[in-house]
Amino acid sequence: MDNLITRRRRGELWIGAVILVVLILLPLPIADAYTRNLIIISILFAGLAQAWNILGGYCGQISLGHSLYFGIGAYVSTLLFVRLGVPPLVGMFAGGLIGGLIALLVGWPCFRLSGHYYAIATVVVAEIGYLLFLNWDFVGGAMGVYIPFKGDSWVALQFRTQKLPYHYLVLAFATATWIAAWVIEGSRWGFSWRAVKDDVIAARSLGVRVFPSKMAAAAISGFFTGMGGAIYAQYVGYIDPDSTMNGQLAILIALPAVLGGVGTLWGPFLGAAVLTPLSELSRSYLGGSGRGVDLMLYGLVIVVVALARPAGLVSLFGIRRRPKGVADGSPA
Amino acid sequence: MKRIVTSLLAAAAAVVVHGQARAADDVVIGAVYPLTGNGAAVGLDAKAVLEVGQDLLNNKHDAIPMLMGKGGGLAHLGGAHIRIVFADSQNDPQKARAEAERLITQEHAVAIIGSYTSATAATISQVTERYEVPYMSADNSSPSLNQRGLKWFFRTSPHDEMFTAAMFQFFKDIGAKTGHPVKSVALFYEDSIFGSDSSAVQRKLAGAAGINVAADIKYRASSPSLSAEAQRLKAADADVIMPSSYTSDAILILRAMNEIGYKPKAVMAQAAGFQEQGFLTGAGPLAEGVMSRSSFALDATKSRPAIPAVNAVYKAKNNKDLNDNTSREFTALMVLADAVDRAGSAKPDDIRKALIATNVPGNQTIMPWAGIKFDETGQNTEGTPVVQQVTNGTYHTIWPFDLAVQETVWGVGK
Amino acid sequence: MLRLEDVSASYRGLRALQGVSLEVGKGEIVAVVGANGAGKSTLLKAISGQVATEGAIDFEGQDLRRIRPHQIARLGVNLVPEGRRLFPRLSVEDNLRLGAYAKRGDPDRFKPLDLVFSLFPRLQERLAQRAETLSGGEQQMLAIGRALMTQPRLLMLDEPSQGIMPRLVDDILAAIVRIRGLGVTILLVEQRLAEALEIADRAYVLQTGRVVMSGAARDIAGNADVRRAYLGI
Amino acid sequence: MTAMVFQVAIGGLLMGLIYALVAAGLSLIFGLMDIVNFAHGELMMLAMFAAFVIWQYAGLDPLMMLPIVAILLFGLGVLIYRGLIARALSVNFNRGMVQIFVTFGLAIFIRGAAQFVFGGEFKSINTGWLAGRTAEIAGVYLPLPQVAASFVCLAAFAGLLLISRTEFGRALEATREDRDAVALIGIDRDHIFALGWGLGAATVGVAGVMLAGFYYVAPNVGANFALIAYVTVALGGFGSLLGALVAGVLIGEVEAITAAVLEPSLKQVGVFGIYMIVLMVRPRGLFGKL
Repeated sequence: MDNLITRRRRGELWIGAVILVVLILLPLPIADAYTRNLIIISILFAGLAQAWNILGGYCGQISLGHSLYFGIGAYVSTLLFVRLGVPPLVGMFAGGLIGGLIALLVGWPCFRLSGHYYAIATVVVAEIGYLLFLNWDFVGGAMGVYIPFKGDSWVALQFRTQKLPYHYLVLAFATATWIAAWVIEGSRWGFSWRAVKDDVIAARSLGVRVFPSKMAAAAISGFFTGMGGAIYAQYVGYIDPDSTMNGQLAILIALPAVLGGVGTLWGPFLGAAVLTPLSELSRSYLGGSGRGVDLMLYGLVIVVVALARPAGLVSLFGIRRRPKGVADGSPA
Repeated sequence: MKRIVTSLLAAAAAVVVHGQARAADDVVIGAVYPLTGNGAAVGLDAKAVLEVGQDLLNNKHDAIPMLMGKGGGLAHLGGAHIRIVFADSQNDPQKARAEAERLITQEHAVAIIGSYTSATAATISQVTERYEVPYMSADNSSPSLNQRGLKWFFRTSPHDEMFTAAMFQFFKDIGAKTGHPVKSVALFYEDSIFGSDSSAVQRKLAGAAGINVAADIKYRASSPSLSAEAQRLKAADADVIMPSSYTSDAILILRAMNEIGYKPKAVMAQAAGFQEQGFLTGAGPLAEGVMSRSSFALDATKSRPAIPAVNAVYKAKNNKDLNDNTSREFTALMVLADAVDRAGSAKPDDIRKALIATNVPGNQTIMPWAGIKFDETGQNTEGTPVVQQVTNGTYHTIWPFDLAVQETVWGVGK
Repeated sequence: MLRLEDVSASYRGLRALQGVSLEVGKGEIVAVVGANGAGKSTLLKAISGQVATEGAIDFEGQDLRRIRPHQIARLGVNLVPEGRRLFPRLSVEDNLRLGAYAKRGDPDRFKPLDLVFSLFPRLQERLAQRAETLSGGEQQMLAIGRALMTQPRLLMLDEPSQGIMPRLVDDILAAIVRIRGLGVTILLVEQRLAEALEIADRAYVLQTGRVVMSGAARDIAGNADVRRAYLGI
Repeated sequence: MTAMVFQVAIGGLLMGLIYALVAAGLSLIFGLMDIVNFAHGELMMLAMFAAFVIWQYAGLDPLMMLPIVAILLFGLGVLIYRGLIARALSVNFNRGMVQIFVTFGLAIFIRGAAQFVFGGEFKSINTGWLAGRTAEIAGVYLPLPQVAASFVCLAAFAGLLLISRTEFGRALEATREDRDAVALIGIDRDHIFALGWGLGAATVGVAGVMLAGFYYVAPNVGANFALIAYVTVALGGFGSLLGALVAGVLIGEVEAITAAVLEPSLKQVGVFGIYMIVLMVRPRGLFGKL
């Protein structure tokens, strides 16, 4: 049994390495900025979805407030850069740390709520954060923060029209989230979290300390989400509460994980690889008509995938990550 | 699932083919607007008016007495056509940026026009700066946009500082004329860039003019109710309420004031939602007497003879009259087309030079402006606004007095 | 009346029934006995359509496998489930009356109330109480009463003696015999071997999902092998 | 001064009752089958458009079209249940998330469809028996459309209460308590659920019609109310009608007072703050069942 698991885990590492190599080479033959942008955004959301998956998937806490950590990360690194000149390469980690910290602060009251009460509480906390930032003049309020362009630089993470550096930056980010998820899957933490997800009471009886488990998951998840926000800010060059903390964003972060396959190593990536291009392409080529066709298509895909593939798109590949014999709920 | 993938691939293939199929001699201009989501109403109007502009530029028709009014394509480029490619920003800065980039790199747009909201303009102007393509801001009124040292940013429209200065000038003029001075104002603005920017200038200018700010109310945009906010306006009962709101909230605040039995002495709006048809029909009789600054005067046909012709074409297409936004979008397109024509080239650098050299007298446009001439920040310095007032469901110009078609009336609502 | 042939079913990933065949004749009391986890409850769930099954389940010429659970109940095949599954926050009266919900439009549908009250007079005293406030035995009475309100023809009872004071067990078993006396066929799953076999006509012994023995209840009760096999687990 | 205090309090009350009515249908559906309907705001938006279209083409007064729109929405609710939700319920993997995202996808779809059909323009109903009329009592103004909406709200709650007393209401309650056991007594769960969805949708339809009498109509309008509705339901306790009513009024008042006394742009922060505090003390809301 143990052997089987380690073999499978090693296999996943190999698959990961192959995909990484493919993604490293992928942008080289693609010259046009739009497609490269599409790939960058997809990979960024893959990383964000994986970050969400650590709390939402492995630990089963359906957070719909991850936009808060994303926005905090974006604001921390941007303000450090614009106000204090701290290079974003460093600020990125600061953004992640503060994002993780805020996730702990949010988790402390919210983790005593269960089910939908928890989900709605996360929405509400994120909304409070959004409204406070919107009204907080020190961080630019509604005006947002404009990041002045100071020339190509890896330290400042700014590049005039080049996309390749950003590609490798988001790839590194997504890889980090994947490795984190991989490590967690094999660790005692991962076991505890899955236990918490399946049955809190049973987990407790197995000696899992439920609350600290959730807090740890929240911190890691918040850290990576904040980091993603920081990268986004540097990539777009302008942040405001509407684009970095808005409630829709929280759903966009969770959606690839849910539709790709929650609590799986590949689900969030697969979900992002399908959903992000779908949303971007349909907006670009159908949105111009201004008739909402792109929204209809997008909504339809979500409904159909959720119903037809409740275990996520990964189930198309026959990847089953759940241990055998543990069904979800009664079959009645 | 397989089907989804195949259809996606098919869509991508169609896109590639579509990209290559463009006519060789077209000059492509990209237009980024919110075509879905919250700003969709305005974005769709922009799309309609820009398409009207495109038709008037390309097709042969009776000459209209304005800049590029002859039609038949760009004379200095052998009659080449202008082709506008639209993109949907969904009012999201990241998406606006991506779409601008797509229009430049894939559609080979030689200039971008847009974008209604300031947040999207902020990111689009960054892209155009990096790709060195002119960005023609048609309808963004945030003063900060042209103050960031951008080389490729051009704005034909006045910005909020110019607009607000005009409103306070109006207060002064009307006070002198009618002996009805404005002693206090109530600021009422949404919690967005637009609202913050607009109110900041108003606060500053009120202080400079010695006018008391009786209430300073920032409200949450798209709230379910504005009744408590209306209550605060009622308590302040200023001589003039100065709202900065989009359409939905513009309708709502007038209704909310009416619901608590408050008839304001005067309302002077920072255009935006107050200049939309949706507001005029939505607020109905409550809108009577509302004043708004405007960059456009539909009734200034005497001094701007091109208005009826352009308005007729637009109305035939979109079933609405030109308004503050659509007139500015139309004008920005004409100025841009003129620059391309004068440059005699579709190279962005040439177009930029031509734009810098732009000097159009006001009567060559449909706008009541003195003219169009860009300063070193890319801002048109001669875009002089007007003040209008609603009577019988439409706006009529009341200031400057030489353009006025009727006298100012105090009091709001019927 | 009811015939199962080669029925198999999985429950929570485990194969709980493997090729079970059994028969219940009209007016009989048939007991199914066996150890914990032998598949007794799954058997009743399979008949009432609550778990997916293979094989054939025939009730008076109809294949119950093709019918949705609530329609099976409307045919007159009713289960008093393990754990009772009452509606805890509804009153005793509401619980009983809901048993007749499917027969709306029938003016006589509340008639079985008299029968229920004559069987379990305690329920009549507790009509306004919430079901969750009843004792275990009273809850079992209510569960049986609710099932009677549906006017069953085949009544299936899953461990009716579970969690009940011994004094009341006899009352309930007596009630079951009385119900049979009214012409209702009974299929009874019980762990209390002796008591179950005492009132049953015939019995089946289940072990790890298979029928290992069947016959007249008296024979099985007297069979030492059964006792050993049964108690030895 | 007193007049102003009353005015603010009444404004909060009138709006709070609307929130309660919007939330009632959501609460009903949640309580019934543990589903948070993320398309709830969109159902309300559809009701508002339905009211607008009927007003525009048939010139009916908003009050007259209440039954028409309620029936339309009832049908839509049943349809959504039969077409989507029944399927989502039968999923036995990852059920909670499937439900959330099915209704979320539906919300996006409906919004796109509304824009496709009606365009992005803001619309409003501004004629009608009560449109724009107010009554004044001792310096306090009562906007009649909102007052009417409040009465309709109370009537709707009374109606829901009456329904809960009927035999069908009992069956609804029983299905809520044990959705599998009802099959044992011959109750068709899908039938009950479908009617429950219909009822929930009809309730929000009623809210939409009343709202259309004094609010604007646009494809995105549902979003303005959706979050408040979720908060109302969670604050009152999922599945509790009384909770929705009390929480709605509480939220309306907190919002009005925050906007009048503190900072209007932070009025929702006041609401959300109260919500978080209550949830810390009562994790299942004011009237939630444990």
